Amino acid sequence: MTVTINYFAWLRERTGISTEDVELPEQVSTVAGLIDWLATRGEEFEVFDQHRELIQVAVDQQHQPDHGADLENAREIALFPPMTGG
Amino acid sequence: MTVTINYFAWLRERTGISTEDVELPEQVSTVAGLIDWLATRGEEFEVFDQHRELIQVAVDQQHQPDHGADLENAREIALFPPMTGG
Amino acid sequence: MTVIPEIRIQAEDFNLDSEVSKLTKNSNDIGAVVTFSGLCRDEKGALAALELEHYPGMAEAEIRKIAKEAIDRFNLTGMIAIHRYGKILPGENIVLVIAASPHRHAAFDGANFLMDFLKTNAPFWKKEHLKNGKEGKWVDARDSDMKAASRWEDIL
Amino acid sequence: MTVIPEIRIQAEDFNLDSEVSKLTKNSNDIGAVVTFSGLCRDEKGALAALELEHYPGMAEAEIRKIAKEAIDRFNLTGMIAIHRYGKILPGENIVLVIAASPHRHAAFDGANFLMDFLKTNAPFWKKEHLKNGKEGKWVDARDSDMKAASRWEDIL
Repeated sequence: MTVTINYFAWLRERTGISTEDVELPEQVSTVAGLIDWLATRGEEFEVFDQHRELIQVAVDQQHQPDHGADLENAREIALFPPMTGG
Repeated sequence: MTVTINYFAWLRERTGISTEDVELPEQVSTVAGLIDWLATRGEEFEVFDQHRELIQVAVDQQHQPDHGADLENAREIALFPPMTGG
Repeated sequence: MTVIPEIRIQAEDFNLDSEVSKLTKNSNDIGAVVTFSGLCRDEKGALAALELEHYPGMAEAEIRKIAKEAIDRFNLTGMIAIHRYGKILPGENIVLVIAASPHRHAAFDGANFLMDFLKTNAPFWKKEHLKNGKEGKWVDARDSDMKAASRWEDIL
Repeated sequence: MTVIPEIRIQAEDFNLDSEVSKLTKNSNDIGAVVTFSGLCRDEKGALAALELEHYPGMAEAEIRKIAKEAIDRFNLTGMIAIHRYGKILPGENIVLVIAASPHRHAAFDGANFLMDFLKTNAPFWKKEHLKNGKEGKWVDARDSDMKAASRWEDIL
């Protein structure tokens, strides 16, 4: 499955990536699985393991409060720290 | 005791008076006594008896929620219906 | 630092931006500004105007008293209240309250508190003028406004 | 009548009067307008600017969702929300929320509700730029903001 992943705030800074298209391994089917896999992608992705509990996810621009959320048919995934608008 | 009495809203309309200087009879020493006395001053003052419970009073520009309030040393008394600002 | 509220009783309309910027310019400690504008409503289309009568002197003093209480209770960094008098047409402004604070809930509470007590304690009275030329009535005070003011006694 | 909120995500500043008058002109059923302006604070004098990053598309959609909920809950007759992005200097505006209603408490509650959920649900992030040229930190989310949003579950 090919998805677009967007990174925001310090996740963007740490990974050095704003947006990328990636081919997800077949075993990645949930948000938690995605975070596990991202954390294996090298030093700049260790932040996903270190700050796992802070990481927020939106799938196709819908916020998913639960890391158990399904990624089936996802086209655009966004990863970001807790929001601080307003 | 000579005092200035101001009337507002429908008390001003009914009495036909905005402001007047009056000599209060000696026995008038409280707000309730003042309302009793005003009600005796003729037809246009009957409103003070008819709507006694609605009438609000300020003595020297201090609102007196209680009709038992003292008029001693009062210089300016205002009589008005419940306030409807804002 | 003592915060002095600005209270004005005037016939003229007001401008939101220029009033707000009086509080915010030259200040870096204001994170939140809440404004409340009260307007003349006419849902039935029968109203020509509201006429606002007030007790000069006492009107300003009462609003100032409430504003000072709001500043103390909610630690406001600024407060402005403007109340108009005279004839006010449907859709026009009647009253403006502005509360400024470092934090948003204090600014909301400060403006809300001032409006609740202004309704019950500021010596203003409204008379309706009708479009059909008939004499309108004096607006009645509302029990809900008395209740709104009393709710603050339970807080803080 | 369906009330459609106006939501804008923009770099430019806004003008309070012109935004409020969008809601109030041509309307005689609005008795109350509450505005909330959120400003960039710098109490310690160390901040050069805040930089606001956002998630285009989702930011507008999330705020629109909250605004629609506010309109339904509080029977608002109008709502506008503007959130800025990019570099914002101390003392400048960050966000504006406007709620209009026939009655004052609904307007207060509507603006307050939208701000509480905007803080926790709208995808914006703030980074500090310091005057001394050093790299500032990303502003942390606050527990108090989570609590503020959760209080609305007990109401209505």
